[in-house]
Amino acid sequence: MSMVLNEDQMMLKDAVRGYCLTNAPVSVLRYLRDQQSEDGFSRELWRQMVDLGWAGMTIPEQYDGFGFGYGGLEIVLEETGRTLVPTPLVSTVLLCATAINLGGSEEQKSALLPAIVKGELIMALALEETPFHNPTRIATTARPQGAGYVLNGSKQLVIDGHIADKLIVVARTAGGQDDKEGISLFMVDRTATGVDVRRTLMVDSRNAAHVTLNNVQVDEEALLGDLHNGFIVLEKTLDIGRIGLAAEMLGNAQEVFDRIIDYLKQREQFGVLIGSFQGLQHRAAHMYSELELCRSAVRRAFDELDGAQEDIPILASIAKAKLSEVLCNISNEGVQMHGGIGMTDEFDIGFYLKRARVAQVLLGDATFHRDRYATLSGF
Amino acid sequence: MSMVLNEDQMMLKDAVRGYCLTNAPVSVLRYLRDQQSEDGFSRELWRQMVDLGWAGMTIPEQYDGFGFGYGGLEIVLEETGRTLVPTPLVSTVLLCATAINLGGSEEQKSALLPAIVKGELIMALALEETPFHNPTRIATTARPQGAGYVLNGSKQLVIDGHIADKLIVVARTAGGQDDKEGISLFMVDRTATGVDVRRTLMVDSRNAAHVTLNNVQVDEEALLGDLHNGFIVLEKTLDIGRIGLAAEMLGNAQEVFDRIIDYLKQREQFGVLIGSFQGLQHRAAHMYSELELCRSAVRRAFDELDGAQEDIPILASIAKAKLSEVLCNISNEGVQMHGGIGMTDEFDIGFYLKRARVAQVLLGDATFHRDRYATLSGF
Amino acid sequence: MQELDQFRDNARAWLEHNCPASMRTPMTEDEVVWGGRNPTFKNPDSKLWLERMAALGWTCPTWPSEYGGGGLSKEEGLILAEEMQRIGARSPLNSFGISMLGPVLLEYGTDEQKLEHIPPIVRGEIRWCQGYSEPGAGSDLAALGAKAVLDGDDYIINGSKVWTSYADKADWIFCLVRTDFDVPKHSGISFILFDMRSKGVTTRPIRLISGASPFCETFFDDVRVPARNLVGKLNDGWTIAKRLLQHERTMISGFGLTSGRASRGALAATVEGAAMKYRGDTTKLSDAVLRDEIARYKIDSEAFAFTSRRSMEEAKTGKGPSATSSMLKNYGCELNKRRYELLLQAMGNQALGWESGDHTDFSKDELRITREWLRSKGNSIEGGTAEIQLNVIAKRVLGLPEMPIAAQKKGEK
Amino acid sequence: MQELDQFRDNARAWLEHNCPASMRTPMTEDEVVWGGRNPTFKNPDSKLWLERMAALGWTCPTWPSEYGGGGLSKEEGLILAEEMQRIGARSPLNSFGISMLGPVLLEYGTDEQKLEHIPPIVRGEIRWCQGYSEPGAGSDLAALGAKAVLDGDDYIINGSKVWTSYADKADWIFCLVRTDFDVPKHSGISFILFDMRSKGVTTRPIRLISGASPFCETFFDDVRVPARNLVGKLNDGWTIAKRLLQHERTMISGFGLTSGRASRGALAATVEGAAMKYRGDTTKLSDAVLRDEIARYKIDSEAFAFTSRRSMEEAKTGKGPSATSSMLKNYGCELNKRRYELLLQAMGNQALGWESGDHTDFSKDELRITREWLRSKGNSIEGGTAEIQLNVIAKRVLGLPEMPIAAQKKGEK
Repeated sequence: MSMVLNEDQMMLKDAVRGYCLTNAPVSVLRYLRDQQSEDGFSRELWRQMVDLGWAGMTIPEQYDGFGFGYGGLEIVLEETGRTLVPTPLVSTVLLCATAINLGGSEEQKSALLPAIVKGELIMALALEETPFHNPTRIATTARPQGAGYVLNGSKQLVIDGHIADKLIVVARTAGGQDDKEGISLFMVDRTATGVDVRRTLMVDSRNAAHVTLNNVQVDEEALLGDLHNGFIVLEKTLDIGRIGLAAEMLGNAQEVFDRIIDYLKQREQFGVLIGSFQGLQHRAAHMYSELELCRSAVRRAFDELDGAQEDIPILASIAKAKLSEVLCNISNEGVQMHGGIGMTDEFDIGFYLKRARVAQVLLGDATFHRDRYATLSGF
Repeated sequence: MSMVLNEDQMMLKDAVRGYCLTNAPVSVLRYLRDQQSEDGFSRELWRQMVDLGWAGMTIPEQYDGFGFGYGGLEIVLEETGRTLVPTPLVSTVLLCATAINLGGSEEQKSALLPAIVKGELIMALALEETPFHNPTRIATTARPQGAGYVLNGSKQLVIDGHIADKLIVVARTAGGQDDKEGISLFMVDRTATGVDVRRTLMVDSRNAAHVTLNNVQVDEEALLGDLHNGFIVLEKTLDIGRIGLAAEMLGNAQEVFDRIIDYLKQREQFGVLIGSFQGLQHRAAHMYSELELCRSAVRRAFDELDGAQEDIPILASIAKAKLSEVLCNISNEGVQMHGGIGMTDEFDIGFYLKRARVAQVLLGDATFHRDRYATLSGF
Repeated sequence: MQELDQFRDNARAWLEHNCPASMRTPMTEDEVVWGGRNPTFKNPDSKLWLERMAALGWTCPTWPSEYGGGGLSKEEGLILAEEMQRIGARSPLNSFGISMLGPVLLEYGTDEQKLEHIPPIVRGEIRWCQGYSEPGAGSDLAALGAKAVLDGDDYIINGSKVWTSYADKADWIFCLVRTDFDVPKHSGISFILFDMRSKGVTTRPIRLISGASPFCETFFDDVRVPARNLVGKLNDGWTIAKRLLQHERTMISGFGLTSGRASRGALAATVEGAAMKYRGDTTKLSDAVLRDEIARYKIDSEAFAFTSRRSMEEAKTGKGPSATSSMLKNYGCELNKRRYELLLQAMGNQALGWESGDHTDFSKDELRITREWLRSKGNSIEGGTAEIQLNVIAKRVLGLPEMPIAAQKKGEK
Repeated sequence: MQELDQFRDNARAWLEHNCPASMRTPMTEDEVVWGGRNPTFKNPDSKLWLERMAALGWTCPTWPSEYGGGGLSKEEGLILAEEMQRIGARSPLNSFGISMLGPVLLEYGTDEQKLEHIPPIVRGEIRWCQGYSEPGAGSDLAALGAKAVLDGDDYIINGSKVWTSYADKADWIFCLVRTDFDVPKHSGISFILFDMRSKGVTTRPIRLISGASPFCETFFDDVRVPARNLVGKLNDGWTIAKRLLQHERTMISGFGLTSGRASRGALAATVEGAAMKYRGDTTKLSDAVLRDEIARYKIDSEAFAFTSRRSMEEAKTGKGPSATSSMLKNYGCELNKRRYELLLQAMGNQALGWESGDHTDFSKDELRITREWLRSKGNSIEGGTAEIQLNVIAKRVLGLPEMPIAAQKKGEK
């Protein structure tokens, strides 16, 4: 077990950070938002990131990936989280590539993973059906028809759904509404007949879409993993997704915190730097402490992902619960401690406040994960 | 509706406060504890309080009381709460006299209320059977026998049980474990055959006892209120008890807060008064704000008790939930802000910390009352 | 006592007769009447209602009748408010002239100033804005830099203000300016009034994280203002400024008061209603943890409402807004922020939209709540930050000592 | 690497052979071995175990062997700790000499001082106590008033200390005294050692809100101490004091670490276990609100444990306890306090007893938890208050500016 980054990882961190500061600062998100970009992300920047190897970070070398491990993706997510640059990293690399890698057949892996590494394929996971994260509440159906299936249903909060070439759709092939059994995963082309994808404009300008499936026909190769048993792959994928999101949120929180500390050191009021007021100092010290715990929770989970892979569900819930709570608090403090200027759209800090709330509900909010932690711990 | 005390009440407040400061300061509780007093309260002080009219505050004039209303008892409870002086006010006046007044027959009232006013009768309510407040979870039974009943069961946290002349026992005469229906109230002499009362030494030195009822025979006059329908009287009594306890807790909290503020104004560290540190100032300001809300919640409830008596259950839950939460926080701050000296037994502040926890569980803790508030509010 | 009963009967009868039916319904934000030189009345009844009330001076019921006010006693004013509330009558006029400038002008203005400015305020003919905050000053309000230099019978004003609500729509401004640079910061400030049409005044709206806002930046470039428009003594403007801030806080603390109650859209009527609706619950909120948090919030809201009431009753015996206004302001704002955080939890993903285009992914109500949630974050900044209010409570209410800060001019902290 | 593996094998074999079976069980408080001139061993195996470990210097594994220490490298020390943990071996010796005095004596002491004091510490022959806090000084440790005045070859010490743990049982004391009154408070302090049997030393135990305690007040009345017992430079004791405080914080932060895990009594093994037991729950805690709070606590405890681990790994590359020790100390203490508050909620009335007499109203475990709950309130006061730790984090870790306080000698805040 290692709670600190190794030398390779430190070098990667410096490189990713340097890239983000120079090429992908917060102004990228602002520009995309203000221009009402249809894609909601920059294909040009994504191309550069792909060239830097980010899309292949976790993909095994046999599929043209770089096998840097999840520890590499951790660094990329944290640093892109600092600047909020929109990328398909979460949708495509963190979630879908993971699902394919975990559940895909040799053919599926060979066909899809190299394309992801090369940045030629963007994918999205179509999971949620209610306003609250609930991976077993699946009403979308996949009925067998001939050698394939027919899909019907509707999905919300599909991250990057509108720019994805392919969707992984979580559908029910058996069982009742909340059963784990009877869930299956299907890969569906976004342009297939009956698929309607509509971008939803989110408060944080993160890319998301609403997906409707109306008698969508897929062939049997579309099935990812075992029929009825998709939940096993799905849950593993979601846990890795939660850990990855936590890394991104750590980047969000760290950036807000750093900006707060900078501001406390330069803003004068009543003839002194406001950072010398004990009330603000103590709040800063509390935030620092919580952030340290967050960093450890994220590091610990990633280290385990690249190691023995024990206790991943519980480590995922620890990380996501902790980050959800702390990022919301720190992003609130970000506005409050900057005062009036923090409330203006011109200033960046509001972007983090908005991102915090969307990030916290994605793949389960703090309450969801505390409940899950308790269940996993047997109480 | 009046949220401020009237002139009579203000005069009473000054008088009660003066009496407590002079005759019943915190040292009384300390003395009783250190001497391991068997009674756990001072009969001599109680005699003086009775002479001052405290025991008859809420009892109608027709039963020799003074009809000062609950607003009078509010003041007495708050001020005795400030000095923690042990009295049978809660057990006898707040709870049992109220129950008799609400549910008693003319004969019962005439026989008992004047005796309470004169300080000749101490009573206790024997309710709880589990470690958590639950007024419907009654397993103690009262079986009809001849013209009377036979009681069996065991009760815990019976305030003043060991000094009470009579107990009001909550027993089940019908229905299942958690039913509201089928609960009846019986008056039982403490010295009756089969009654075993054992004082329990509580952390806050408040008087409490464990009561065991082993085939205790009572006659039909022992029934208080209607058979099977005792819960109506019980619940009203408990709500008035909760409101009264909240007043006492307000006194506890106000006293701790005043002591904190005094200390912040006199203790020097690093060459300045510690009260000038913004970190402590802000915490004090938060406590002050919460305490103001507490005072309003208590005042509002008492004003309603002496008025239209609408919404008493919800006002009781507001007051008890709020005070339970705030008193715990303020009593923690009491120790923390006094530093090392606050941890010593020689210093008084620890008594309030201890009282806070017992007071908060009595008749339902904060969680219980938030749950009840939600239920009463229909969500 | 009898006279008050008589007054109540008369007021009730008058209102019954004169308050149009459409003025007895809840008001949406775009129906609020702000008056001014170019007033907008979305509903013609609003105009009628304003005129009728203004004719009696009942837009400002307790102001002296010699300046057009209602001339009512405090008790009568309360009765009028109760009677209006009884029939759900709308406030006929929303105005910083009424809530902020008027009270201090009545206290500190010359008779000429009162005669010039108070009647138009009462009648809603002049719309005022407040020139207090400056970009560099923030909470340290007294560190302001906009300056006024005497030139004959006029002051020449230069500088800029920020957070000027509705500066782009206001007719006049009441403004803090520095008139002496050689004294401690609080001692060189004056309070001055001028027409926003004056040459050299420009405004620029501010966009907030929640979207468009009534706030502006306001710039003064050699603005010429008659010296007689100075209110109070030269360099003594800070006294007036502080007084006015108390009135502002009293107004803002109303936030928390409404926060426990029903508000505009049906959706946000109650947090618990929203939480149940989005979960499909009918009798009991199924998320026990959220239920507990909502109950905590509602209990605090109720206790806060009781406290506001108590504070009012206590003030009746006293003399206007007291230092507890800081407590009410702060707590009320925090309650409002909590309310929106809970609404977000209540609504899940549906509270995270920004725009809906032609689609129905997010309803109007949902989008409104998201924006209001963002906007609520400013509650504990505007009108004196939470930190400032806590400082005021600590020092003025609790009497805690001032930190002896070295080598600087000490100010309100 | 191979050498370390070799060391591990040897250590494992030695422990297997030398650690008595009874020393591999959890230790109750009265079984802790403190050593000293009049040591108590509740279990004779404890004595054997101490002697065996001390013979190798493994009571202080990484201290130099020339002073009786184990002479192990950091890595070897870690391996030894792991191997001991593996078999659940008890710590053979609990001692302020090891956790506090030793490290600074090794850093600042003369060779004579090390030779005189370190070996008895390693062997547990001399029990030390800490003379730091004073009644008037509190958090402002450097404001101490106990004074030492040179008289020939001796210092004459007068004054008093408070919160001296086990002063009534200690053989020697390491003590801060003022040796210069005419300089800023931090500059006139010295660090000195003396025998508690010296004439003029008296102690008085302190009773806490939780009952009897190891703390004492300690009084010095013309105590004569040889000048050679001064450690470090005259008037430079503050440097040593601060260093020692860091070691103390590192030790205290262990609180939070164990707080998530099993502890002594079966009852308190876990908070959630207690909560379920008292509610008669078997598979799931029925109180959903408490369940959420316990989960929050446990998640924080786990993240805290990860952080301690990370801090250790980071320290390996660094140089001993860093400023993050303040963070760990503070968070660990707060976690422990939270744990006991949750235990109280878990147990309801049963956590509110004080004594049980002959009866069984409250079990021994229950009464112990009540007392421990009270005792836990001191965690955020002793070893530097929470406020001090937060100040340290703000200034040393985050680099926030010092408030320029007027007209006083500035100190650590």
